[in-house]
Amino acid sequence: MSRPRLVSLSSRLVPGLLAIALFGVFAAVVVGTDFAGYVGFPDELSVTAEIGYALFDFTELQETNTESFLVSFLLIAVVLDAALDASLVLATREGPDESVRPSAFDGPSTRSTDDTEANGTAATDGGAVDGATKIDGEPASEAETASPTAGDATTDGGDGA
Amino acid sequence: MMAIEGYVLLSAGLFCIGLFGILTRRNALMFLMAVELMVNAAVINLVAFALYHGTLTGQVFGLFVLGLAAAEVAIGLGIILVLYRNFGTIDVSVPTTMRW
Amino acid sequence: MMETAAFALFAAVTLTSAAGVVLFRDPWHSALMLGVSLLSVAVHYVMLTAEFLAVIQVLVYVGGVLVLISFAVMLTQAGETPPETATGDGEVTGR
Amino acid sequence: MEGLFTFAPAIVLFPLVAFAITLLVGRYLPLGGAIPGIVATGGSLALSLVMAAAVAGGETTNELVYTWFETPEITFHFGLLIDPLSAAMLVVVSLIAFLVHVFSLSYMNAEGETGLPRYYAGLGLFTFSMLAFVVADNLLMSFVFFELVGLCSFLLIGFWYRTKSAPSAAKKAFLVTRFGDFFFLIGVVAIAASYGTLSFAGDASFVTAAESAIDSETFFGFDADTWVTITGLLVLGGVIGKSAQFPLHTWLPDAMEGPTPVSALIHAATMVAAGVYLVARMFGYYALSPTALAVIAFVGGFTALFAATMGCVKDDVKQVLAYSTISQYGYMMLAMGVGGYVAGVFHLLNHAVFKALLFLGAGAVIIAMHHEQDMWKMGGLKEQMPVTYYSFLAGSLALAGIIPFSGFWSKDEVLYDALIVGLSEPLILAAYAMALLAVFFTGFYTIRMVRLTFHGEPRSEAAESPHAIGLPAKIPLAVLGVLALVGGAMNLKPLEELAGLEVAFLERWLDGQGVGSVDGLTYHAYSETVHYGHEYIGGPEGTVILSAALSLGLALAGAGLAWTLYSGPEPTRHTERLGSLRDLAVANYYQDEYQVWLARGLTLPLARASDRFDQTAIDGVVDGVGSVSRFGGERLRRLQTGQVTDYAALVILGVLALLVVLGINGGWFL
Repeated sequence: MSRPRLVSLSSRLVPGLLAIALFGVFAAVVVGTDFAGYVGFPDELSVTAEIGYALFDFTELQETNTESFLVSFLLIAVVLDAALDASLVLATREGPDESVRPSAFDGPSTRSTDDTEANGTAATDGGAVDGATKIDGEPASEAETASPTAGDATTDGGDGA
Repeated sequence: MMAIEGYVLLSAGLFCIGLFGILTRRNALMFLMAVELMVNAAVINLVAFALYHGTLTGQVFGLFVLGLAAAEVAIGLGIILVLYRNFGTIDVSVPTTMRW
Repeated sequence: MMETAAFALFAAVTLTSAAGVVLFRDPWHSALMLGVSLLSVAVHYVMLTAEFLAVIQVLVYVGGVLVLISFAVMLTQAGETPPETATGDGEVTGR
Repeated sequence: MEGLFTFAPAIVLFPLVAFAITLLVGRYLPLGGAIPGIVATGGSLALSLVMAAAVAGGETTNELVYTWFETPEITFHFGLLIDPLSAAMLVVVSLIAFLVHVFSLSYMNAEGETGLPRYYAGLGLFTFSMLAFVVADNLLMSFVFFELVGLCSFLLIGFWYRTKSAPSAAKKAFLVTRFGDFFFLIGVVAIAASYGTLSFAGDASFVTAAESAIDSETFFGFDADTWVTITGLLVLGGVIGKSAQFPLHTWLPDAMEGPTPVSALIHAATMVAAGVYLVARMFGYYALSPTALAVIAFVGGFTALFAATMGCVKDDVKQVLAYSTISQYGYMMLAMGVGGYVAGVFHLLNHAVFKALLFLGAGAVIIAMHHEQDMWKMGGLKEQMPVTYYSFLAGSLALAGIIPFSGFWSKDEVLYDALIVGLSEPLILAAYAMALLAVFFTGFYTIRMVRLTFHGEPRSEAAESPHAIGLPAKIPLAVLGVLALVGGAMNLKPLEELAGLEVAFLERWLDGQGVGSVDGLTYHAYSETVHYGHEYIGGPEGTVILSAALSLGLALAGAGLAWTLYSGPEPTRHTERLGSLRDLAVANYYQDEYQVWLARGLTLPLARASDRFDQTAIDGVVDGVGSVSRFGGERLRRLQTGQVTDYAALVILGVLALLVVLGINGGWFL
């Protein structure tokens, strides 16, 4: 492990100053505001216990109304479920031939080159599937006419990859 | 009971630190984390004022926000993975296709 | 008085670790710092008599969100840092 | 509409149908599509005669046919107005059109011209436009068909569009008449705006409205009678353009580039006649304004003389006829201007006949001469083409105003009317003097033309062995020749004045005596409105004799001079002795030059200057706004970098600014 190093801020310090300025404004406002009229909860109030009572419908034990917590539980459950599904959808490969490696690998990336293994795997994988569909879907005509001397179609697929 | 100003200032500070992260970093993961900081700042406010006003509404909303933040992180993770797959990096300055 | 001292202490922890989140170069360090920050925020919740929320904070955030972020860091960190700075840092091998 | 007038629209529609047929399927028809036109104009002629008979039987019509659109203030419509004037004009127009169609068989078909369907379609449309113009019952409809007539003349003058001169002449005719029509259009709008009606006749006519408005109302800051003068003169602009009056006459000689039958149609019955006919049609309006009448008279008198002098030196037979046309329409304008409504219409009708005859005769000569138009290369055609010669001679004598040919009677009446008014009005007297002098020149150039063309020895090979002309050419010539001889019998006014015989038929016709008439459109009604007084030398009879003797004497003098000067087998070019005067006349008094100068030297720089103003000032402002926006957009779009952090920074900047402003306003920073 290495000693933690701080990020260099020289190039992006100016936008950061905005955040600091915002804090300044916030602080000025908070300091200038008079927070009077504190109410607070009743003493000895345990919100967790109240929620438990609400969950089991022990109405007579409740000191405050904590029913609204239950609604939020339900909604949170739905939202989390949807989010998980969505992240699964996003992360799923869209087809068997979609490469795992970044498709825009030729872009201005700072990526290191230690990704060749994944690249090779993906290509071989896709190629094999390609070949398979070719053999199954179009039995003879195209493969034969296209490359009569090429032997079999898997070579074709391999070439393509 | 601690004065409410302290919590509000803490919340503001946390929020601005998160904002600072968003404004200065280019790594999408850092975005995600900075957003978490800002969300927490908001929840601190909610909870502090819930106590201050003596109602549980703030806490209920805090609960909501926590759930939403968790959902957001799940989605953010998916997005970051797709970003990484398509661009080979999670540097947010690289994907510029939605520009003039 | 104790209350104020505790608030000041945990506020310092929260803010410092939050600053660490945004200032550390390595996202992995940032993620760890985020964990510290979230936990100290949970302490604040307790102080605000929102124990339930504090528990949820620990469960959902530190237990769920942080794990997710760790996954993301591990999955994507291979190419994040330029090779010359990444040497021996362990981010690459983390993959 | 009732009775016979139910068929009146057919007069107009026949040629339109012929036009459509010829245009669409003309190329498959025999004779190049001439037959539909001949049948249609024949039908129009027959129906016109029926209409004339109906008018003679005491009926007239002034009916709405189709409402174009209406507003609460004014209604625009198409309608039929058939009164003695339009009935007479219908007969003449359809007769000439019919004869021209027939003659074209010789002039165009027999000469193997191409594009005949186009030619006959043009003739059909031309006839249609003119007939519709004649029966128009309101000024707007008149304007519409006035323009259509102009369009047709453009199409037909430019018939030989492959030559260089014909398209140019067509454009010139179109543009010059359009210049006049521009004023006409303004006049129409002005009349419509001030009186709320454009009808010629009836209680709701603008003439009636103007009559009642005079002395009581003002329009646009003018007295009613000043306004009548202004609008009348605006409409007169169109008349001057179409009827080739000075200074817009320059298009007409160039229009000789068209086929000769077209020239006959244009000069006799349609285009040029339209102008004078319009004055006659709305004569009640002009009668309200002495100033407008004086302008008409003076322009007419001047044009009569001006054109006649130019006609004396031309060598091209069609050019001579062209200038004679301008001159003769000058007489008609003079007649209208002095209140001689009957005389003007009389001359219009007579002139239609004998000018058509002359042009068709010239056309026959041109065929015979293998399309040679220079009179100095003709000669001796008298023996070889007797029918043409005698009919042409009849037309020439009518043109020259020799008794007893038709032209004498009408021209004499014009001059008589001008004289009796001129005796108390010096301006009119000047116009009369010019017109009178023009009689001499008319006689001179007419007889010169006849002598050079038909008499003497042949002066070219073509003249020695002329091309035979066909029957379709001879029949119209014969018909028109007879009409030119007897046409004067329509209105033997001097005989009525002197001998007390009831022989002024046309006057009674136009006055609605014994025939149908429309209220307010009679000679009597006009005479009551016209402000001129009449004076006589030696009583009415003496004046009649004096006027007739003067004009006949001058005509005979001119004719006799030409007859002697150009006698013998090889006449000499006497006009060259005039030296610079001749050059001036040959050059048409440099009218073209100064108009071209006006266009090139004055209008063009003006247009350039305004164009430059438009390009720089107006467009500069507009383009400037555009450039600023473009430049600003070019710069502003750099804000959209695609970098999420930049957007976030902008949002924060905005929020910060907002917070500071709100905080300062709300006093948060205490």
